[in-house]
Parts: sequence; structure tokens; C-alpha cells
Amino acid sequence: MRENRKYFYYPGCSLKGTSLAYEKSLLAVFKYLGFEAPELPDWNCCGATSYMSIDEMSAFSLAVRNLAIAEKEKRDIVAPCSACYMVLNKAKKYVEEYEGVKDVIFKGLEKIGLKEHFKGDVKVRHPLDIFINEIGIENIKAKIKRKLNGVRVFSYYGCLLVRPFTDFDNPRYPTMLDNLVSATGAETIESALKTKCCGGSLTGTLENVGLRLSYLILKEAKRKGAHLIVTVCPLCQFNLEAYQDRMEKIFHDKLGIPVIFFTQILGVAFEIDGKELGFNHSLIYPDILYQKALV
Amino acid sequence: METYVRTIKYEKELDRSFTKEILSIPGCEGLTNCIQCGTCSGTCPVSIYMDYPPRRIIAMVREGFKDEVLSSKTIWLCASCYACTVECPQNIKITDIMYALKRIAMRERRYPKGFPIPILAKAFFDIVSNKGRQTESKLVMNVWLKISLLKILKNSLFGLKLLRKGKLHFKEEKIKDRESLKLLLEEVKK
Amino acid sequence: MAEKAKVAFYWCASCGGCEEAVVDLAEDILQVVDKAEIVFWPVAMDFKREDVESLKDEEILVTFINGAVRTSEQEEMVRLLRKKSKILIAFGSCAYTGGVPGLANSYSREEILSFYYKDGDTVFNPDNKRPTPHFIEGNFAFEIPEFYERVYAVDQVVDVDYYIPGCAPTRKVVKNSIDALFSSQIPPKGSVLGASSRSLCSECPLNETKPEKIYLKSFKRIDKSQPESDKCLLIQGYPCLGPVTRGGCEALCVKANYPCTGCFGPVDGVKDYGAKAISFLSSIIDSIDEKEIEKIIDEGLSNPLAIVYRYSLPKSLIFDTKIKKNGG
Amino acid sequence: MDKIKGNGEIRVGVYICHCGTNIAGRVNIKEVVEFASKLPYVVVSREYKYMCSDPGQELIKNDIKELKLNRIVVASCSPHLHEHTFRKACEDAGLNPFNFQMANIREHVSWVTKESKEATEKAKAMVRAAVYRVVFHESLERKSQEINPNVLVIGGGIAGISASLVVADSGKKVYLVEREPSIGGHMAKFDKTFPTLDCASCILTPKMTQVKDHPNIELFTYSEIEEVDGYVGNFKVKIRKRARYVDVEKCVGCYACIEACVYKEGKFPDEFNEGLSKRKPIYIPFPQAVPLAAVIDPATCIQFLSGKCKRSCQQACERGAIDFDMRDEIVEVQVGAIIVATGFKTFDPSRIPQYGYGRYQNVYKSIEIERLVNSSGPTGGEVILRDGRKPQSVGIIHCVGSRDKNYNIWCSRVCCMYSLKLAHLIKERTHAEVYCFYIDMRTPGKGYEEFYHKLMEEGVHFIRGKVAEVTDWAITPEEEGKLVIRVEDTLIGVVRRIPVDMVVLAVGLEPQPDADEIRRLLNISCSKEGWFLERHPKLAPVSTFTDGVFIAGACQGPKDIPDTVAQAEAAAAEALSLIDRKKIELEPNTAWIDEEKCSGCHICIGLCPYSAISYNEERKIAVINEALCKGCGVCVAACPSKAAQQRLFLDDQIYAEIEGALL
Amino acid sequence: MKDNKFEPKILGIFCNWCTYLAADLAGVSRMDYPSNIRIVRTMCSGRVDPQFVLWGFKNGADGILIGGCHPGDCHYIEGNYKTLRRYLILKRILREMGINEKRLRLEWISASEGEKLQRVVREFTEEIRNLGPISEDRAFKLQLAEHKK
Repeated sequence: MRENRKYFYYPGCSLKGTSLAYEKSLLAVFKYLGFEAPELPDWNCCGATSYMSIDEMSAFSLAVRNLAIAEKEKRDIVAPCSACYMVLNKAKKYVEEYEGVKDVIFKGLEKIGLKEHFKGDVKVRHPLDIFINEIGIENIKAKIKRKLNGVRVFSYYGCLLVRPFTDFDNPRYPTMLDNLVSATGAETIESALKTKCCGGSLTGTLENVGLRLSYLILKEAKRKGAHLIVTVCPLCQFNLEAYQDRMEKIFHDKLGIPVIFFTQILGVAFEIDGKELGFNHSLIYPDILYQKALV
Repeated sequence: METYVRTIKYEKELDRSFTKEILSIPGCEGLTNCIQCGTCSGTCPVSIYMDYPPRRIIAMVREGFKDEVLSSKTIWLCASCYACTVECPQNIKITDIMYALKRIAMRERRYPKGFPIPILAKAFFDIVSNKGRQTESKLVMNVWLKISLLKILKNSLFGLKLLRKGKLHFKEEKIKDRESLKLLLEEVKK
Repeated sequence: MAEKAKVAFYWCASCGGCEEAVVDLAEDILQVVDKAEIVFWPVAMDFKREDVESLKDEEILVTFINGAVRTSEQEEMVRLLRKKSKILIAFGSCAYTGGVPGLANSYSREEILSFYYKDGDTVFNPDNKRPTPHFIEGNFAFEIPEFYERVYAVDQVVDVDYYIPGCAPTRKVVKNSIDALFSSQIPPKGSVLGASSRSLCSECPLNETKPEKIYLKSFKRIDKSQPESDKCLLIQGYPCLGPVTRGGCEALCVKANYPCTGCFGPVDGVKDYGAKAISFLSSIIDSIDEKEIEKIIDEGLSNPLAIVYRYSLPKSLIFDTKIKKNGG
Repeated sequence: MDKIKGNGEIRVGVYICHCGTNIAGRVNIKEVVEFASKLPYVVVSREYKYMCSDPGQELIKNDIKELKLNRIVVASCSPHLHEHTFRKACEDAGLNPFNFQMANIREHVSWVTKESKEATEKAKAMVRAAVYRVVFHESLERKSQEINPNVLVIGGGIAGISASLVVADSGKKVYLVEREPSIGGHMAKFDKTFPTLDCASCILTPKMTQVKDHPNIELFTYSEIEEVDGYVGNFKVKIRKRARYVDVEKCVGCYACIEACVYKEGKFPDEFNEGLSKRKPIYIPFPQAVPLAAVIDPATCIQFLSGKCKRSCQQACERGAIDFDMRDEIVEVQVGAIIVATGFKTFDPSRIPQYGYGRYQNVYKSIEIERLVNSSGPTGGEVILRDGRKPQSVGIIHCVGSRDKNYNIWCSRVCCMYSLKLAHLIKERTHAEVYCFYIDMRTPGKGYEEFYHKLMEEGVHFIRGKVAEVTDWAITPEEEGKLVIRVEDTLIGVVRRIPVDMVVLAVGLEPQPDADEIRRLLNISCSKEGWFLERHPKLAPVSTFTDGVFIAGACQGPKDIPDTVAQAEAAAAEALSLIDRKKIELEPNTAWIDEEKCSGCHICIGLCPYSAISYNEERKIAVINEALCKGCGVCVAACPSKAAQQRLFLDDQIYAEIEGALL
Repeated sequence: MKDNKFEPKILGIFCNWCTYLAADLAGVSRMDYPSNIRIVRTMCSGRVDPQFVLWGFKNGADGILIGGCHPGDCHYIEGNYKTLRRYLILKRILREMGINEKRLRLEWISASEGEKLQRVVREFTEEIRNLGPISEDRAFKLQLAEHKK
């Protein structure tokens, strides 16, 4: 019944803010691969993590509003932000699992005329899932114009993409991102830290705690000789990149490791123009990707 | 002359209804199955900063140590990375329990004074409730204002850097149909 | 010579075939007649209800009732005849187990009436008239019997002494029954007269043609295909009910290349003919796959009720209850 | 309730059991007794604390004699538990035991009903059902059946070996079937056994030799059960002897063929050494193997792969034991009883990626360490890492794959103890710092706790906490090049990072992957985890619900060696006591054909799964061979003319029971 | 029983080797379920004659649950398949007779599935409770119908 589903692209707040680069590169890559995903009409905040710590039901209802809008059009959702991805999936799951939640949320949906449109049929998927399981590694390989041989990449998953609701990869030791990155010819680094938390919102609130978490990851990447870190999540990318100079001061360690989105490295391999990929937003420019040596 | 703190706990100081309340919240039902193995604390990236590791929080909630739990920093340190939830051998949704505790702490205004995390949460909550979307620049400002002007100054350079790279902008994000959003939120609040 | 034994015949909900069967007895009947005096036989002779009422209780030796009971009139007459007769015999499938009219029990009275007076394709009844017991047309008042909610076998209305099975009972069966009745030692009350104690296969000429073990991959429909004449119909795939049906008819239908439809009813000890029938039919279905089984049933045994309860729905365990005085 | 055919005056006695408080605690016994006394044909209705006790049974016996009872109903537990007890009581009192019916008001009523009122009502209904039914019961003769005195033992581990020896010593023939090329099972791989630290092979090898030399044991190694037919006392079993391409009779285990093999060095992972060493395509599993005979692995042997080997092994064998044309053969044996001892498999730790097994070469499975510390193992008993270094520090992680809803929920029962053993052996061999990471230290057994204390004295570090992860992630310089174990020390309440050279994963026990096939072959049941289900967890621990089939050892659930042997010998005893009865009495619940009714319609014949029904040509009816009938009643349900009927399950009995249950 | 909600009578006909044992196991494990069900034992679900089912309904059962071994696990090799076939036609017959076919249910419950037994009995009892008494079904209405003169 679900064959050839259509999709909506759900940006979430970050991709409109700190992570414009993610949005640009994602859409550019989608375009290049001929994958259609218009923006979800009048989407709202997923009800992200901090919202949940105030009022869970409201958070769920925010999430479900998005789901319902998508389901109304019989489309699935592609959510690039790990937090959105997790929260939307969580809301869907809890509405299924807990009568109590369901009743309240459905009351809400009824009020705004979305109840009859929501059966919980909509799927929330991450671009990584789409690339691997819809478009397929082989098709992507076929479209690669520039092999990134010799680039050592630390493919970093972070938490919320793989935990706790992911069904397309092993939450304890994911490999999909590694597979995708190696498809570009780049070499990926095995590390136990690939699913460790980057500090998330703590970096903004309890700097000394948050920064250390980010720092440990950067340090490990450096230790394992990574040229750059590839992420799938706006917040991870921001934490790992934006605070590096500050970390260098605190931890007396030279960092300067480029941290880019996986859609950007794909874009490079597809030889999409750097501007379209949003490299102009990079604080640490990933020169390595453009070294002659590669070509 | 140092003073000695008595740590004995009397049954009457415990609040069993607190335990019951938690157990009644979606996602928290597994609480009673805990075998105190410490996997949660072990997997937690921030447990090393916590006053009580998650394992102890679970034990304390189970036994009704309400005051200790709600005034603990632990619940605010949880970055909700769900590592504990995935690894728990008893499939206890520890992250959900932390959320539940945060909410109750907010409700009862029990969180530490000037502690930034609840403030962030609050600010976030207000913006989204009104606009439907988050505008990060605005959020950051509101939070820093609440914490200390000093922080703004300290971070102004940082802010500028982001602005220059277009990572921050002041265009306000909001949804069109804010009416129905309001209706929705009111309805589920009932 | 002592005065002749009094005999009565009556028909309720039936096609009249059973009456024919009586007539068919021809010379056999004569031998009955000189043994007996017929005091009531609406279909053949001019008697009135009063004639019966005027008789003393149990004055009639034997009353043969054919047809099932569906109307208040039928009920009254059956009760009346019971009162006046020493022996009351349910004659033929309808009287015995409800018969074809009994299939109506798979519909409610309302469903039936609204079909015949309203929904039926050929119905023209603009002001939607329905027959009712007290029916007034202009200044005439009509009394017509009440149409009951369901069909009853005779023994669900009154106490029955013997049963003669068949739709209609064959000449041989009737003859055997009568001989049995007038023989020296009368059969025990409630027994089925004139037929076999085994099921039909025991006297079916085609039983020989069965293989040791019987499995069926599909069921055929007699109205859709022509069976081979010299081969057991069941093993050909036709739901022949011989195995579950009391013998005594000498396999008339099967000899005519038509599967047994079960008019002689069950053998002693079987509580529900139809249930037994589906039990044996389904048991020999040769499949262990639910979907496939469903398919086999849908294709060959659609509307199974009409197949296995053709003559006995009112006597099925579900419907086998005594009538309350004056209907339900 | 239907009138009943005239088998004399019916006098029913009803007995309601309290079962202590098990029933009386929920069911209002007085009410039920009162209710029963008013049921038709009931002459007496009594209650008693424990009906199954002697005084309880006496009650019945006396009443049968005094009150001339000829039907008995006992309302207590499940008939599977005590039906035979009460039938026996009837018999003792001179009443045919089949005039008895049991109402299950414990398992089906008091234990599963919350409300006392509801329980009482339900109990009444069940009693009434039993009374209505028993009225239609009739005296029956038990049929008895010769028992074949041979015993089949499936599995040649310590359980199978022990069971076989006990049975064989009593003079009975044993067929012992083992899937591997040698018997010995897991125990053969161990070096020492806890808590006594006596050498495993020193105690096992003699037993293995006994098996080989025992006149009453016929050994089938490298063989599997193909098919099991028949029933208690008379099983027919087909055994597939897989071709090992070496004639066990001729081979003397001289190794000449192995030395002669075209492969100069071992090249393929050695199963017995858990892949820690290499073997050739032709090999002897281990020096003490029984039978001590080579085996050729066709998956790796050039001759089988290409057909172009110069077969140096064959030339090297003076006794011409090697036969490349050997084929699998099927042997059929007849036995009266079967003992299943198929054992367990160890948990595969690569299912827990955060422990790094398979990613980090110095992370080992406990069973691998068993080989490492074994003097006959790949390193001659030296505990060294794959790179040859002696570990300075070793972490042993308990409960790997056990006590974890993400993997197996159960406690594997042996891991704590064998971890202690390994800790001791490793310390003894390497003087390394040894850390044991446990959730709860479980040492329930004779001398076990003492062993734990001994280890504490030896200075092993015991850290209470389930390890979160094992990584090569070095934060501090001294962590470089080590495996770092991250765990909360729950007794102190802090998270610790402990760098070690070697990590040992104490993997748990799991059912054999093909346990389900065995289950089907023997038609016994498995628990939902996949362990074979015993007839009763306490009172019938080695019996199954299939008479004549017994279970022993870890195939029934995780077990250590002492428990396994105890259970194996118990199973042997059960099997022997069955066999020594010479005859078994079969439940007379067989079907028969009423010749007066049968029309010879053939319907039933094809339905019998045991071909017990045939068509009698001259009498033109079906006949049932009651020796073959197992009493399922399928033919009875199908018989269109009520000619087929089943004893103990007559239509009238079931009708009456249903009526009584519902009234 | 509980308030004045309709409490259905449920008849369970369980095979001796799987479902009956599952019920024993449920008991041993103290898994409570509604007391509406009355359990009758046959050696094999293949012994269940469709007549038993009609007899059950006639005698006041509002729902009937037949329990057998899982396909392939029958103690008598394939008795449960015969049950399945009879059940599938029987449901059609019930429908045509005017009895809600939901009142008859066939479940495969093995000796080790105490939880499943508990679950099924709970579900089924609830389902039948919602269906209401069988006397409400057409087949029974017909014979109860009063005929006013």
C-alpha cells in the first residue's frame, strides 16, 4: 500500500537559523538526485526537547500537528534535524502506545480539524535513511563525479538520529553514515565516540560541561587522524564547529578541524558548486575536499 | 570545629505519592523494574557532573525521596541523548523519567535559582507557544538577558562571528496559522 | 369383524408431495383401507374440522401429518388431531425435521414479509398492504391464520409417536412403516419407521467405487457440472450427503446421478444433522492452508447452510425448541 | 440433562479439596460442597484440606465401600497432576478407576480469579460439569503394551554421557547419538571446574572411555536424529550417520593421515579451540576425543572441492580407513524411552557491539579463555594475548547477554561461578590485576560462596556494576593502547574508566538454535525462551508431556555440571523405571466402531494420522486397530453416523459436561 | 458479578496437550483472567465436533473458544488442521443461521503460552461482553418471539 510514497521536507527551526548550510546542501543534493520533497506547508516547531521539559502534551501536540498536515496529503516526512526526527517519531509512537496521550492529542486535533486526517500512517524519515534505503548506495555511487580518495573522515552520528526510535540502523553501533561517506571514496574512521552526545543544548547553558563533551569528540577525531568530521545534525555541527577556538583556549589544544554536514560532502563528490552547498557559512573551511591531489 | 550532617532517613519524610505520580506518567511505568546495575550511569555522558547518578535517582524516586530528587542538578544535566534508555537491561525509559522530573520540578518551582537550563526551556517554550517556530537569535538573547548581561558582552564577539557567517540572523520565524496553534495548545492543556 | 380402525391424514406447510406419496400407494392403500376407515383427509375427501372435533379423544387410531408448522391454523389443527388420535405420525421430511419450508428459519418473519410484499423485484403493492390475522376490506372482515415468526417441525408443537422420513417418503418406506405398525410387536415410541438404521452409503451401489481414503481438493456443484454416472459422487467432489443421511430410499437420487441431499435426516444418535454434515465434509478437505481452505469452501460450498440443512434447519440444535402455546 | 442409558443405579460422591489455602483461600468451599450435594445422583459431598493426602484418599475409599458409590468426582488441581492418584484410590476401593472425573478448580479457578465470589461460582460450574459427565462414565479395561527395553540418548555432552552410563550399567541397551565428531560436549573444552578446581578432562575422559568400551552402549557420533515415530515404550528412530570419510572401526587415531595432508600447516579455524588455532581439512577434534578417529571436512578438503588432490592422507593410512566415497547412512533403531540431552549454545557477544567483541582483538569470549587456560589448548595453557603479550590487567564482564531484556532475560546461572574460576586461573597464570564486573554475585551451591571468598582473598577486584562500554578511546596517556572499560561502580556511586589489556566476556547460555526441530521430532514443548519444558517445574523436572521422553541438562535450562549430572542420572532412573515395568498401561481413550451403525462410508479412514482405521471388505465397514489408535478422536468428530466413538470422551459425556459447565 | 454489566458465559474447549496445559501454566503463574470461561477438555482439538459448538450455544454459551496446538505442533500430528477446516465452515453456517460468527473463536495456544491464554481469554470475554447476550442474535430471537393473538 505504501509503495512510491511522496515526501515533505520538514526543515525545523535550526535549518532556518544556524544551519542554513544544511538546508542548502540537502536541497541541492536532493535536486541533483532528482528526489522531490517540497517544504511541509505551514510547519511548526517539532516541540523539541526543551519544550518537553515544560509540558509534554503540548510538545506532542505540536509534533502531531506536523504529522497530521503531512498525512493529510498522503506524504511522509523527511526531517534532517536529528532532534526533530526523534521528537516527531516519539510523538507518533506515544500516540500509538498510550491511550492517555492519544485521547488528549486527538481532542486537540479535532479542534483544528485535523483529527480525521491523522491515522498515524505517516512515516518520519531522516535523509540518511532516504539515501541508503530509497535512493540506494549504488545509485549514489553511480552519480559521483569526484572521488574523495585520501580524505580521512570521522563520521559522527550523535545521539538522536540513532536513539531511541531508529529502525534503519543499529542504535548501538550504526554504520549507515560510514557506508554513505565511503561511497564518496573517502576513508571513514572507526570510533566508539560516533554516537556519543556532543553536549547538545548544554553547550549554551553549562558551557564547561557542554564544551568538554564536544572537545572529547574533536580530540578523538584528531587522535585518529581525521581530516574532517561529518555530521547529520545541526546542533552537533554547531557545537563541534563554532566553539573550537574557545575550546583551544580552555583545553590548551590545537583543533581547527572542519565540521561539515554529510549532505555537503556528498555535494562535493557530486561536484555541486560550493556556494550551493553553503560552505560560505563554514567557520572552518574544509580545504582538504578541494585539494588538487584528490583529482 | 566542623559540623556533622545527619543523613538518616525516616519513613515519614518519604513521599510515596510522588512515586505513584511518576509511575502514572506515560513512559515511566518501567521504573519499578530497576535492578540497580548502573548501566545508565555508565553510558551517560554527563553523569560525571551529576550530584546523583541516574541509577540513584531511579532508586530514590522508587522510594519516594522527593526533595532530594527534585532539587538535584541531575535532572537538569540530562542532555536527553537516550543512551541510558537504549541500554537499560530492563527497558526502563530513563530519559522520559528525567523529563517527567523536570516538569514536576518546574511545576513546583524547585529548580536551583538562576540555573540556566530551566530558563532556556522556559524561553524556548514561550517563543514557540506564540510564534509556532523558534528564532534562535531571539532565543539566545532572551536566555542571556535572563542569566546576565555580562554573558551577552562575553559572547558578543562570538555572536558577531556567527552573524558574519550568516549563522545568526534576526528575521523572525513564525507560522501563518497561529490561531489554530493556539486552539490546539489550549485544548490539550485542559 | 370388529369396527375398522379410524385413520386421518392432514397437511401443514408442505408441497403436497407427501399426499401424492399416499395416493401412490395405490393397491397398498386399499389394503390399508379395508383394515381402516379414513375419517379425515382434506386433500382427497370432503371432511370438515367439525367432523374431527366431534370425535372422542384418541378415537382415531393413526393420524399422518405431513408438512411443517408455520401458521396458527396449522398449530391448532395439529393440536386437535393429537388430542383425537392414539398414534400421531410425522409423515415426510417437513413434518419430521421441518423440511424445505424450514430453511425460512434463516430469515426473520419481517425479512420474509417485506421481501414478498415490498422489496421483491416482481412485487407490485403500492399502498404496501400486508396480510394480517384480522383483515378488513370495505365492510368485510377476513380471518386469516397468523404467520408465525419461525417454522416448527411437528414434534416441536405436539408429542409425536413415530416418524416416516423422506421428501417424499418412498412407497417402500411407507409400506414398511405400515407393516411395522400393524405387526405383532409395535416399535418403541419416537422411532423412525420404514427406513434403515445405517446411513445411505451402506445401500448405495456406488459405495464400492470409493477409494480406501477420501480427500477432496475442491467441491463441485451439481448445477454447474455433469457427474460421471458410475462413480461415487462424493469422491467426484459433489457434496453428496449419503454418509450422514439415514438409508432406506435405496439411493434413488444417486441412481439418478444426483447427490443425496439428505431428506431422510440423520441416523439415530446424531443430534444435529447439518453440523454432522459439515463435520465430515470439512474433515476430508485436502489442505492445511487456511487461505486455500477458505477458497475451497467459497468455491464449492458457498451458502453451506442451504446444502446441509436443506431439510432439517428447524431441528438443528439451535432451533430445536418446543413451541409455546399458540406460537413462539 | 439427558436421561442416561440403564447402567444401574448411579451413586456419585463429590470431594472438594482446599489444597491448603490454594483453593480455600479464594473459593468458598462450604458453598460449593452444599451446591454439589444437591446435584442429581450425588449421594455424598465432602470437603478436605488435602484430597491427595492419604487421609483424603481414605475418605473416598471408605465412602465407596460404605455408601456404595459407583461414581467419584474430585474437585482440586489439574488432572495432569493428580488424576492418576485418585483413579488409583478408586481402584483400591474396588471401583473401576474410570468411573472417576476431576474438576480443575485450582489452576483453572482459584489461581486465576481475583474475586472470591466469581471464583466460587466458577468452581460450582466446574463441579457440576464433572458430576454431569461422570454419570455417563463406564468401567473400562486398561490395555497394556510391551515396552522395548532399549534407550535412546540424544546428545553426548556430560549429561548424555552420565545418563547413558547409568542406563547401560543396569544392563539395558543404549543408543547414544552425538552431532559432533566426538562426544564430550562443552565440558571437554574446560580446563578446571568450579569450585573444586579439579581438572575437567581428568574427570570427564574416563567417563568418555567407559562409554566407548561399554558393551551396552552403541555410539553414533557425527550423527543426527532424522525421524522419530511411535510412542512411549515403542519408539522407532531413524538416525542419520553423516559421512566422516574415515572408518571409525579401522582408524586408530595415529595422526599419520593428518601429518600427510597436503596442507603442511593447519589453515582453517579449529572448532574445538573456538578458532584460536588452525586445523587441517582432515583432523582429530582433540587428543582425548571419543572415538579417537579422524574426520574429513568436505567444505575445506581439496579432494572434495576440486577432486584433484593427490590424497596423501589416504596413502598414509596403512589401515585404509579413509574412504572418500563414504555416504550418509540412515540407521533405524527401536527404543522404549528417549533421553534428550542436547545442551546449550553460548551467547554470541558480537550482538552487543559496545563490548567490542570482533572489533577489538583483545576482547575474548569466556569459552575462548577456557581453551587458553587449558594445558591441551592452543597456547598450552598460557594466557597470552593474540599478539603474544602477557596481559597485565584483565577485566571480566559478567552477565553478557543475560539478565538483559535487550538480549536474554534469564540469569545463566553459571557465569558468576565460571568467571570466578577464570579470574583465579588467569591470576594464577599471569599475576595480572583482575577485575570482575558483576551486577549481583550469584554463588548458590555447595562450596560456591567459599570459593568467592577465596577469590576476594586472592585480591581480585570486584566492581558492582554492569559495564557500559569497552573502547579503545584513550583520554589519558596511560589509557593509550589499552581497552578502556567504562562502568559505574555502584557501590561507590562514581563512574570509573579502567584500562585493561584483556577483556573477558562471560557469555550466557542459550537454547540450541535447532532446539525447535528436536521439539517437533519428539513432540515435546519448549518454554517461550526455547528451553525444553519439563512436565512439572518441581515434581516432574525431567519428564515431559510426552510419555517416554525425558530431558536432562542444560537443554531444559541453564545448569552447572553438578546439577546437570544429577538431572541426567534422574532422567536415566526415570527411563529405567519405565522400562522395568516391562508393560505400560495405555490410557483406554481409544476409539472403536459401532458395527451396527457403520455404513462403510470411508470418511474416517483417511483422517487417522496413525493409519489405525481400515476398511473391512467382506463386512463392508471400517475397523479400528486399537493398538495403533492414540485416542485423538478426530475420526469420532468426523463420523457422519456416530459409528466411531471414543472411550472416556463419548459424545454423551462431553454433551453432559458442556451442559453442566454452562447451566 | 461486577456492577450490572452483562456477564457472558464463555465455553472453552481446549486440547489436552497445548491449550489446556497453557491454562494450567497460567494458573501456576497466577495470571488472572475473567471467570466467565468454563473449560472443557478434549484430547485433541480435532475431537471437537461442530455439534459440540451448537450444543454449547444452545445451552447458553454466549461465546465459545476452541484452543489447539499451533499448526505443525499437534500432539496427534494434524488434528488441529481438521479443527481449522470445520471451524471455517462452521463460522459460515453460524452467520447464515443468524448467530454472530464472532461468538466462535479458534486459537492456537501452546503449553508454554500462559500469557497468550490470559490475553486471548481477556480479549474474547471483552469482545463477547460487547456483543451482548446470544439471545439477542436473530436465530434465538426467532424462537423467543412472542406471538400475540
